Amino acid sequence: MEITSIAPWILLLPFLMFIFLGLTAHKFSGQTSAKIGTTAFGIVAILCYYVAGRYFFGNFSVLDANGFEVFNKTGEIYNQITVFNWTWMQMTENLTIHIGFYLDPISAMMLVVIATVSLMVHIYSYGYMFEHGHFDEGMSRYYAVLSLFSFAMLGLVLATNIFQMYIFWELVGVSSFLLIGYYFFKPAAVSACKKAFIVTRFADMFFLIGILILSYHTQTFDFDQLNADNAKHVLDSFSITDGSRGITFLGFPLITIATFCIFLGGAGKSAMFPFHIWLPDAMEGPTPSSALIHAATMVVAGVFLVARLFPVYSFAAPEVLNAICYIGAFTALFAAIIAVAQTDIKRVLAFSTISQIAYMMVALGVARFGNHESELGFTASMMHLFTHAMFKAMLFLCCGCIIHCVESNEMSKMGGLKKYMPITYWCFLIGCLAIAGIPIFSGFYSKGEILTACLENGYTAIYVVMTLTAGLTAFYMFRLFFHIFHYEENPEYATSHHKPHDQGWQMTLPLIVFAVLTVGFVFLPGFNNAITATRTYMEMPTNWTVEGISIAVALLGIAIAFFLYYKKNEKPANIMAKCPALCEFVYNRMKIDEIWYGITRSFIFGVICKSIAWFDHNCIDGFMNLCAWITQKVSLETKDAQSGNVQQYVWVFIMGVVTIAFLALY
Amino acid sequence: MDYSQFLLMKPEISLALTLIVLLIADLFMGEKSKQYFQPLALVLFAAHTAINFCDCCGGSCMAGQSEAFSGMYITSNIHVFVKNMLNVGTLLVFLFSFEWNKKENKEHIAEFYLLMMATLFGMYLMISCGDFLLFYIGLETASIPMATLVALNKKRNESAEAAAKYILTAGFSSSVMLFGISLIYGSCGGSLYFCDVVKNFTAEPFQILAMIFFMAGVAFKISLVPFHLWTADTYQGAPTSVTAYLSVMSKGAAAFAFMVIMWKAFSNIDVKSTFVSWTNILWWIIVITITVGNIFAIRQKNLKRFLAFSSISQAGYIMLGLMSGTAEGMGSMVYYILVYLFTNLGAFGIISNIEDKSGKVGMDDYNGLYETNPKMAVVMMLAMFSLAGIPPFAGFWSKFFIFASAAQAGEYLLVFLALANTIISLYYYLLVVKAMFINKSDTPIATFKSDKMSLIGITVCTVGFLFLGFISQIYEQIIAWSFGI
Amino acid sequence: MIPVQFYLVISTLLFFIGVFGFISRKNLIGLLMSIELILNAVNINFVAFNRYLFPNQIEGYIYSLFIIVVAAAETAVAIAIIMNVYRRMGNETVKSIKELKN
Amino acid sequence: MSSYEIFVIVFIMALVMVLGGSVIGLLLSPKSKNNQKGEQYESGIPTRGTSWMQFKVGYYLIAILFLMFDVEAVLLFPWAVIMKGMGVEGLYAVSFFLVVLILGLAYAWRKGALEWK
Repeated sequence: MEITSIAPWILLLPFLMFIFLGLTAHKFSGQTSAKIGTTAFGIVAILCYYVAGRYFFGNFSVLDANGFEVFNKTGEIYNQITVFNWTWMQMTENLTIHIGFYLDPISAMMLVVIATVSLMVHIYSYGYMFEHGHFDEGMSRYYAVLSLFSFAMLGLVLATNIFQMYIFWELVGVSSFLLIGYYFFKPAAVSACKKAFIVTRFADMFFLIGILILSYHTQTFDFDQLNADNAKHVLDSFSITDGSRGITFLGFPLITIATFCIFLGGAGKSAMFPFHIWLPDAMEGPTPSSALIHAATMVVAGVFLVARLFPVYSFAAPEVLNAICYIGAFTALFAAIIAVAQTDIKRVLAFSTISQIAYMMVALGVARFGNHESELGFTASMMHLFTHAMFKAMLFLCCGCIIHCVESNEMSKMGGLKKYMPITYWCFLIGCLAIAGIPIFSGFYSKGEILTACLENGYTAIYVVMTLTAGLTAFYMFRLFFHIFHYEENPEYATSHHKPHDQGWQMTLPLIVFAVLTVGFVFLPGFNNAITATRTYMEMPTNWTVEGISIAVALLGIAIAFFLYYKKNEKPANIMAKCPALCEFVYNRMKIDEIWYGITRSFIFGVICKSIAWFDHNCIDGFMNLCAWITQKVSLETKDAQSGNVQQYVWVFIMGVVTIAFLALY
Repeated sequence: MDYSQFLLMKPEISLALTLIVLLIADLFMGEKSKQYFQPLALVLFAAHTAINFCDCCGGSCMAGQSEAFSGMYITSNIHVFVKNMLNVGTLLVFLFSFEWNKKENKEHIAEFYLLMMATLFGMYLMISCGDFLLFYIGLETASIPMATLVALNKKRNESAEAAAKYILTAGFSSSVMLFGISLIYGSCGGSLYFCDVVKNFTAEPFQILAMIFFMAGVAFKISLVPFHLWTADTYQGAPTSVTAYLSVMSKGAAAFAFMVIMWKAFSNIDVKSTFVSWTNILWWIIVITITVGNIFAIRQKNLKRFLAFSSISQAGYIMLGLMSGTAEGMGSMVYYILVYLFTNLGAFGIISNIEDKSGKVGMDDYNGLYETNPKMAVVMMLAMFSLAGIPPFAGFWSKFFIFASAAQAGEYLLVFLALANTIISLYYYLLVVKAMFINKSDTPIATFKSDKMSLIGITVCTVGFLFLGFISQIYEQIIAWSFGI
Repeated sequence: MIPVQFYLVISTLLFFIGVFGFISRKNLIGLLMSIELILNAVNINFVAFNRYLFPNQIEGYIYSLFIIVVAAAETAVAIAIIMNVYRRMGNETVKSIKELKN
Repeated sequence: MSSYEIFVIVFIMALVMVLGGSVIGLLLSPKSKNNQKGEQYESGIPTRGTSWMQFKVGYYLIAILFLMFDVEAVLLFPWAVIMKGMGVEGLYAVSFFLVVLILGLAYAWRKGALEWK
């Protein structure tokens, strides 16, 4: 099969499915729609795998715009291929908007990620939504929106130009909005979907501004042209030379403003501080869609965006990359600390997602073009994107199973679930080990590379922060794990007439698939063969000190969690009372406990977490609410202006004329 | 006299003929044949639309602009295109009102059509004017029949009140405008042809005063703040199809004419301060208009009123096209009006359809609409998305182009403020979507089957605002036509 | 000869009397009459400008004729509408048309 | 155009008079919500019935129509002045105008506006 004849279907099929399912929502039962949707997406997934496989391992060529044959690989270097590129809109003579299909290592990788996660979620949702029983009717709608989302996400990663990306970017936002608000009878879901939409739209405004500035000066939207020859075109358009930063605006180099604005758009989707506020609330949506959108695919769009424009960032605006890595590091730590204090299991995962995405951002932020060491961050980031998508999707789907049984999101309602749900237990364990960075599991490799990249490029402070975060990650994930599966069994389970149990095959199969991917990651062909900044083989340096420290920190975190949460105990409370005596008596052990207790529990929980949560809740949320409130208030206060009195209308009219005349003349 | 110049007036002449034929038909139709009046009017008007449309597209393209009656009447491709746009819009309104005319407006069907066409004729003159006098006459020809249309529903108090407010404020504003014109006459060399005025316009205080009086009168028509107060009341009280007509056609025509006049009569190339003076004024008016329109729209409960305020803020966006004064500015403005026409008429088509069937126009009445009339709800949602400017609907593209044109003129701050305002507007457009999809209602609007005419109209609108953005040729063609005007 | 400014003064006064009348009258017919005052101010302007500044043209006169005609049409429609208001609301003061608001 | 200064002065004066008048009125006038305030003759004899109904509606209708056609005849005036100069073309133009006018009259007639009911 020819790639050119397959490629359009990857985009068309989900879109046609969306239209078909949307139009026939009332004709079919929910199950039928689900089956149709899943089958169709299965085909799409096969196509995606085929295309990605051919790209990475096969050999094929397409004709480019000038009629030359372009191969997917010349020697060891993977080429960027524009499979097709339809002219959509001629803006000016030079500036054209295309809609097309762009293949390069990262988009091929994203094809695999999206196909896998989305297919699994399609299958999983069948079990999840169906057994939920009362929702049969909305299922067609649900599957229609899933198709829309898949379409939009595929379009986003395959975009040949930044404008196409922006359009799909918004479409992704719309489908996310629709999925978060799926349970529309829950007020929390409704406000969450609005919040998500408005916050991301706010960020997207910057994205659009960035696009406009960039394209105004470069006269192109195409990634090919922007990135070509070490972003030479961008450098020329902004007249950046070695000595000068080019055109400035308000004292800042314009390129910095443009690229930073574009990054802000990415920060909105990827929930970087301070745009992260929508993601925890977005957990109101159905759990499978959270797994797909808010863990694996949509939220990494920001990372993907930066990676896509990486040459531009690296050559034209390295200072923005610096900013990205500091923002990322702060977000990672910040989210990890908050995650420690959460009791809602999906929220813990949400904050952990924010934190992990921040890892990817940091890795991109520390990377530069140059040599293997400096380019390491790029590969590490993409690797982490891949591994994280798999294990985080799995964790979310596990959560879905658990919530399904327990019918609550609260940790306190859980405990001792191990014997009831063995498959979920093992999958969740694998996920936690992966995210904690324990060897053999996928997260270990990607996280290790990120930390190495930080250290090797001289970002020592960031390295320390990220290592600390790694420890915290291990701790809160295992806190979650022990709390759910060990700790004290909820007495209700034994007496309840439907005991918690593993779910049907539709729900366990995806878990197992992801678990296999997470464990077997090490057997996958190395990322350093293709997915690198230079798109060719790269030596992956392994710094055993870094790896060792990260393992040690992770184990420490797990140990603390084990100690405190494996079984129900009074330790956390008792230590408080016995503290002075105990400290002196068994110094070594108690000292750890004391530090842990004193700092972690009372200080971190009590002071930092609370204050950060307060800041988050009152200042950032508050600011958004204030804006809404002011608008509402102004709206109400001014209603007297529209009094219905025709004479007053004329009065305003004539006053308007007089005021304008006065202002214009003086 | 050169009679060939009448040939330039093809759209006007064919409209006038349609109008007169219908008038005579109405005079001599008996009681029994009355029922055929409406189809006849529709067919005749459709023929008029089709003829002009073919004429516009079928190659009889003029190079540059042509004048008739020694500059009193100006026409060019873009003028003809705008007239065609208005034709299509009017035809859509006719389609929407078909059922309403049959049921509620039995006695005044003929008046409805005749007055609509008379207003349209006025708008034609307004668009093609090359002289303030013709502009004034066009404006009044458009607005006086409009007032009677607003009052058409004689049995409703609201209708009477809306009409009274409209005619009084319109009369006032047009007389203020005339006062301005009279001062222009005195200070700009005793001629009201745009080409003469602009030669003598040097932005002296006295002239600026005159210009402001004039701008106020036109701004009233486009309902820019602070001359907008009549809008909501009139829109609410008028019959829905008339509201649709007012909000789109009246506004679009006035905006286009406004643009032509500002750049033709008040922008002396030799004296830079002339256009600086009015672009500054317009700058503030745009910002205030968009903001005030948005703020007032938020708390509206009546959908017609809601759309009135939304149309005020949209008018602000339309005015952005004036800022640059280039062909792109004009093209993007015409394109904006075109997209706005389809989108807003789509929304109004649904509202009038629902009002016909259930008599409800409150936003709360729309709760749970998705459950009962999913197709209507979906189209309404798409229209709202398009109005809010969410890609990839046409509304996004029109906003994008008009922002780009304003940015080209260096109005970055203005574009930023307008962009920020789109976020507020998103909020209230989503309110409607929320009402239809998310809110539950104990007494939702019953499932109904809409009549064929409205369905055709709504389909055309939907296709329009869904796909206009994708067909780039239209925008390019508009731009091409706008050059040299 | 009376200088043109005097006419301007009269017309300006007339204009603002019209505005004042529009704002302060209670009766809708009064509002209509105020509009007519403003239009008369405009007509005075046109005629005076024409007579004094551009005596060899007649455009100003023609304009004022058109204005008179259009104003009459407008008044006719306005009176019809006001009569409708009266029939529906029972009186014809500005208070009777205050129902549509906010 | 310094000769317009006086105009500007008067303009401002007039403005002050109007704005000042309404502002002073707003400030000074006692606010009373009494219903009698709204009456035509405030402290006079209460009006009985309405003065409007003394005339038939038909009167207004005919008056309005008369006004319209009367005033439109004004447009014939400029033509009448230069009738000879315009020649036959002017005649055509005016005939067309008159035809439209007559069509309007016919319309009014046909719709029964001229009948005294």
